[in-house]
Amino acid sequence: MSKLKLATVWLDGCSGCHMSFLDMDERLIELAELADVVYSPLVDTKEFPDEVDIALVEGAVASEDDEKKIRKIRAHSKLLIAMGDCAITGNVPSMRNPIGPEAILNRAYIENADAQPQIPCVVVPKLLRIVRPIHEFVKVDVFLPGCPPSADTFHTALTALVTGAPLDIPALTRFGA
Amino acid sequence: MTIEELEQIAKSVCQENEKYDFEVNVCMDLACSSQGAQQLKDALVKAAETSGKNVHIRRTGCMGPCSSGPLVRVDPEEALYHHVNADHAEAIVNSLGGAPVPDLQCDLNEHFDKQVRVVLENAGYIDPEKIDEYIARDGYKALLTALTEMTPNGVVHRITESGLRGRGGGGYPTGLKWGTVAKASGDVKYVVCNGDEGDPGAFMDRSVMEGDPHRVIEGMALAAYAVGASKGFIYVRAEYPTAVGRLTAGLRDARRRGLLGNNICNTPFNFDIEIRLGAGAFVCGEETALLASIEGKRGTPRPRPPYPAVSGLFGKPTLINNVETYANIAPIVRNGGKWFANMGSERSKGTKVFALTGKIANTGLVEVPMGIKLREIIEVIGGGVPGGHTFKAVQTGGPSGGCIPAEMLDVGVSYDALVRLGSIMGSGGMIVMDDTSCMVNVARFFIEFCMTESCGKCIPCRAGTAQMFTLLTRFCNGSGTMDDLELLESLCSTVKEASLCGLGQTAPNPVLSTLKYFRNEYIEHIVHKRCPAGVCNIQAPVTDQKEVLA
Amino acid sequence: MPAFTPPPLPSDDKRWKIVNGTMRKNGFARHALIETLHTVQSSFGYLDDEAIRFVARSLRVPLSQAYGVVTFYHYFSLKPPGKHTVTICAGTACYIKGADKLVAAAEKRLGIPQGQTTQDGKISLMTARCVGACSRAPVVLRDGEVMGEVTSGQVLEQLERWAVE
Amino acid sequence: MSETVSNVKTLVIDEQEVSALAGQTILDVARENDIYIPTLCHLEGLSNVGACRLCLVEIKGGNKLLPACVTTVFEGMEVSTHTERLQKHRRMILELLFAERNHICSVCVANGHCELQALAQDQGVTHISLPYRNPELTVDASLAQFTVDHNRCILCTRCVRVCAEIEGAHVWDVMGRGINSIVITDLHDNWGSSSCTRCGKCVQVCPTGALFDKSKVGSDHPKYPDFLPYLNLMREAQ
Repeated sequence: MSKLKLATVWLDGCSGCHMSFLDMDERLIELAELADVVYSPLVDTKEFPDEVDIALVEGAVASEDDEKKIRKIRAHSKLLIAMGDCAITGNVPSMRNPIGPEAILNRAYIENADAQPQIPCVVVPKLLRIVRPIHEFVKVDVFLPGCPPSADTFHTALTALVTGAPLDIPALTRFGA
Repeated sequence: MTIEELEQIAKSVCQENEKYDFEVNVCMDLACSSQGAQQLKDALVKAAETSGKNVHIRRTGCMGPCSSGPLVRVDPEEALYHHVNADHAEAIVNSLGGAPVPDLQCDLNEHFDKQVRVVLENAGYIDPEKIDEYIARDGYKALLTALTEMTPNGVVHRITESGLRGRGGGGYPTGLKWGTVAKASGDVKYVVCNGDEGDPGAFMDRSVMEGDPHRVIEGMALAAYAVGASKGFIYVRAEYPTAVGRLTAGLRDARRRGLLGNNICNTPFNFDIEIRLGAGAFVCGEETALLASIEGKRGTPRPRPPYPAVSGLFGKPTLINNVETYANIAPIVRNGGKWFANMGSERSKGTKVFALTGKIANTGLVEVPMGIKLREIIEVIGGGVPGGHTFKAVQTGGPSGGCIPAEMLDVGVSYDALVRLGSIMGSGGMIVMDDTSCMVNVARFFIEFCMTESCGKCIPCRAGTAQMFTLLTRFCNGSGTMDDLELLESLCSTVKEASLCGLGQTAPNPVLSTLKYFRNEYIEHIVHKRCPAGVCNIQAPVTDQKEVLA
Repeated sequence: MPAFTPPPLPSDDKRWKIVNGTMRKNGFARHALIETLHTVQSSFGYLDDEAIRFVARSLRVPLSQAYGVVTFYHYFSLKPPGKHTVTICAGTACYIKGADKLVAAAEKRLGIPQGQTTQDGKISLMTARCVGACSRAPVVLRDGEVMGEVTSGQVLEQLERWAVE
Repeated sequence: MSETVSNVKTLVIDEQEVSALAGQTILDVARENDIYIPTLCHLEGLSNVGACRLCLVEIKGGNKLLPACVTTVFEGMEVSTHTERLQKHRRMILELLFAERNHICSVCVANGHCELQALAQDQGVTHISLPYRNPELTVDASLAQFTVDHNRCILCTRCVRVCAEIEGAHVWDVMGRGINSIVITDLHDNWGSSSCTRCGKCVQVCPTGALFDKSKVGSDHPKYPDFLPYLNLMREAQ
C-alpha cells in the first residue's frame, strides 16, 4: 500500500494548531508510517502538490492571498480538514470584523508607530474586509474544532480517517477547547 | 333606549332625508381625500347654495374603487362619478333633476356586479360621524334584539350557525371562540377588537373603522353580551388617526344614546369600550402581543396555551377578534346564521373584503363572496393588469402570505384553498404584480419587513429572518450560490416550525411560495447572474465568495 | 405602608399637566404606560430621558422596562423631529410601485439615511409601514398630509422648497 | 380519593412510560425521569418564557412542535424529544446563535463553563454554515464588580427575570427589537451608574460569558445558578 500524501497549511492563525499537531510526539512516528507529509510550514516545499490525499488547514481566510491558497488547496486535495477554530469559525482573526481592517491597520501601523508611520502596501497581501472561515470559500470535509485541538484529538481523528474507523468529533473536542 | 325609540330615530332620519330633493354623496376616505375631496365637497355645498336646489351633500366612507377617486354618487339615481374635482361641482349640481353629467359618469358595472356587500353595506351611504344615519340603516337593531329577545347562548349559537371564521388571518371559527370565552370561568372578562391592521398593502379595517365605526362597536357589544364581558378595548394603529377620531366620536355618541354604558336598553347588561393606540409594531397583530401592548408592555408574544380565551388581558378570559369579524356580527344576528351560511363556499362562509392594489386597473376595496375565483377578482372586478403588461403573481396574506402565480388563478378563494397554494387569507391584502416585478426581490422585501418587525424574543425568528435577508440580498446582488439556496430552504424550515408565534411561523411563506412557483428566477440570479425582470442591480462579474470545487 | 405619591412635575411647562392628566385618567396604573408615552410624544414631539423617567416614576414602572417599551415601538422617537417631516410609505403596494426609489432619492438629496433628521434640524426623513392609502401608491406624507402617486421629482421638489425656507 | 387519582397523569416520553401530576410541564417530568431535553432560556427557579426553542418536542397527534418548558402534560400524551426533525432544528438554532453575535470561545471568560458552548458540543455542531453577522457591540465594565459583554449575549433574558422576579429590582430589561435587541440597565445607562443593587444574581444565571465577575481571572468563571430553587423554597416557607 502506498503511503497517503498529507499536507498541512497555515493561513491566518497563530500556528498553535501546528504546535498541537507536533505535540503528538512519538505518535507522529506512527503516523509517518501511514502518510508522507508532502507540504507543510514544517517541511521545505514551496508549491502545493497536484495531488494530496489529506490537507489539514489551520487559520481563517483573511487576505486575498489566503483566498487564492484555499481554493488551490481544495482543488488539489481529496480530503480537506479544517483544523482548529480559526479555520472553522474565524476565531481570533475575525475579531476585527465588526470594526473593519482599516481600524486595525491604523492602530498597528500609524497610532502605535514609533517612527515612519505607514500602512504596509508593497509585497504584503491585501486584507479582505471580512475574515471568514474556510468553508465559506470551499467545501470542507471534516471540521476539527478547538483552540487548538489537542494532540489526542489529532491522533484519534487522523487515525480514524486513515483507517476508515468511525469518527465522533463532538466527543473529542469543541469550540474553544 | 328601546326598539321603539330606535325605530323612532330611524324614522326621523328618513323624514329629514325626505326634505331634500337630491342627495350627493362624496367619498371622503383617505384615497379620495388625498385628491381634494374636501375642496370638492365645499364646492358642492357652495354650488348647491347658489343654485337654490334642495340638495343634501353628505360625506361618506369608502365607496370602493379608489383608483377612480375622488368619487361622488348622486341619489336617488345612483349615478357614480369618477375623478371629480371642485371644478365639476357646478355641473353636478346643475345636472340634478336632469340627465347625469356624461363626462364624469363611470362604467364600473362589472366591477360592482360580482360583489356582495355585507361588511361594506353602509360604507358610501352614511356619514360615519352620524350615529342616527347608522341607526336608520338598521343599526343597533341587532344589539337591542339580542338584549331583549335572545340569551347570550343564543347569540353564540347564531354565530356558530353562520359558519363565520376569523377575518384576521387564521380563520379560526368565531362561534367556537365565543363559546370558549363564554364558558370560561371568571367574573371579569374582556372583549378586544384587533384594529392593528399591520399587513402592508391592506386597508380594509381602516376603511371599516373610518366609514362605519358603529358596526364595529355594535359587533363588540354583541360579543360582550354573548361571552359575559362588560369591558372592551379597541386596539388601533396610531398610523390611523382618522379611524381613532371616528371611533372616539362613535363611542361618545353611542354612550349618549345609551347604547354603551350601564343597563343598556334597560337590561342588566353593562358594557363600555376604551380605545388603545398601537405604536408601530406589526407583531402586535398577534393576539398575545396585542394583549401585552394593551397592558402597556413590549409587544412580545408568549407561548399558547393558555389561550387568551382562558387567560388573556390582565390574566382574565378575553375574546379577541379583528375589525372585519366584528363588522359581520350585527348582520348575522339580524338576519340569522343561515342567511350568512348561504353565502360563500363549503368551509368558508360569507363574504370577504379585499384591498386590491398593485399593478391592477381598479385598485380599491372590494367585497366578494367566499369561493369566488381569484381570476374573477383580478380580471373582472380589478379590470386586469394595465399598461400592456402581463400578470405575474398576486400576493395575498401580507408578509405572512405567499405569491400565487397565473396558473393558479382559477382556484376559488377560501381559507383552506389559499393555504394549499402556500399562501394564507390573511386580513385581505391582495397585491397584484406584473412582469416588472422580480420575485426574488419581492421575497427579499417581505423578509426585510419580517426582520424589522420581529420582536426579537425567540431565536428562530430574530436571527433566522436576519439570516434569510442576508442570503436573499446575496441573490439580488449576484453573489449568491446554490449552497446559499440550500441554506435558505433549511432556514425556512426551522423558522417556520420552531418560531414562537405566527409572525415567525409564517415569515418564510413569501420565500417558500416564490421558490415553489418562481424557482427559475432564483436560478437565473444565482447561476446566470441576471435578473429577468431587470429589477435587481447585479454588477457583473461578481467573484464567487463561496465557489464550490468538486 | 404610606400611600404612593407621584413625583412632582419636572417643570412648570404646561405640557406636563397634559401628561399628568393622561396618567390620572388611568388612575396612575402601570398599564397606562403606552397611553402616557403617546401623550408625551404628541405634546413634546419626542421622548427624552427626563420624560421617560417622570412617566416611569409616576406609574411605578421600572426604568428599564419603560425604556424597553419606548424603544420597542417604532412610533416613539427619542430625538426631536425636524421642522418638516417627509414620510415615505414602505408598504407592499408602494414597494411594488417603486417607493424604494423615492427613499433612495430623498436619502441622496438630504445626505442622511431614513429615520434621521438633517443636521440643521430642518427635515426628518421617515418611512412608514403602511398608511393604508395603498390604492394611491406610492404614497408620501408631507408633514402628515397624504400625497398619492408620487414621483422622485416631486419628492425632491418638496425637499428643495423646505431647504430654502 | 377520586380527585387524587385524576390528578395523576400517565404519559409516554421517548417510549418510556412515566407518571406526572396535572399541571406539570413536559420538561419537569422528563427531568424527574432522567430524560434529557436541551434548554437554554429555562432555568429552574425563574419563570419560563419559551423563547430559545431548544426544548421543542413532538407530541403524537399534533403537527406543531411545542416547548417542553411551558407545555403541561395530559393523560395519554406521547412525547418524542429527539427525532431527526427536532435535532435538525436544534442544530440550526445553535448555529443562529453563534452567527448572531461575536462568540469567540477561545478567548471568552466562560470558555469551559458556557452553556451555549456545551450545547453545541452536545448537539454535534462542529461548524456554523450560516454567515457570521459580525455586529459591532459594546462591553460595559463601568461597574466595579461585574462586566456585561454584549458580544456574548444570547438574549435568553435570565438576567432580566432574575432581577425582576428574585431580586425585585428590575434593573435589567430588553430594549429595541428583533435583531437589534440588547439587554440594558435602567434607561440604557452604564451599569455602573444604574440603580443596580450589585447582588450579582444576574451574573450567576447568565449561561454565557455575557455577564461575568471581574475578580476572576482568565476563563475561570464557573457560574452557580443553583441558589435559585433554594431561595424560592425559603421564601415560600416564610
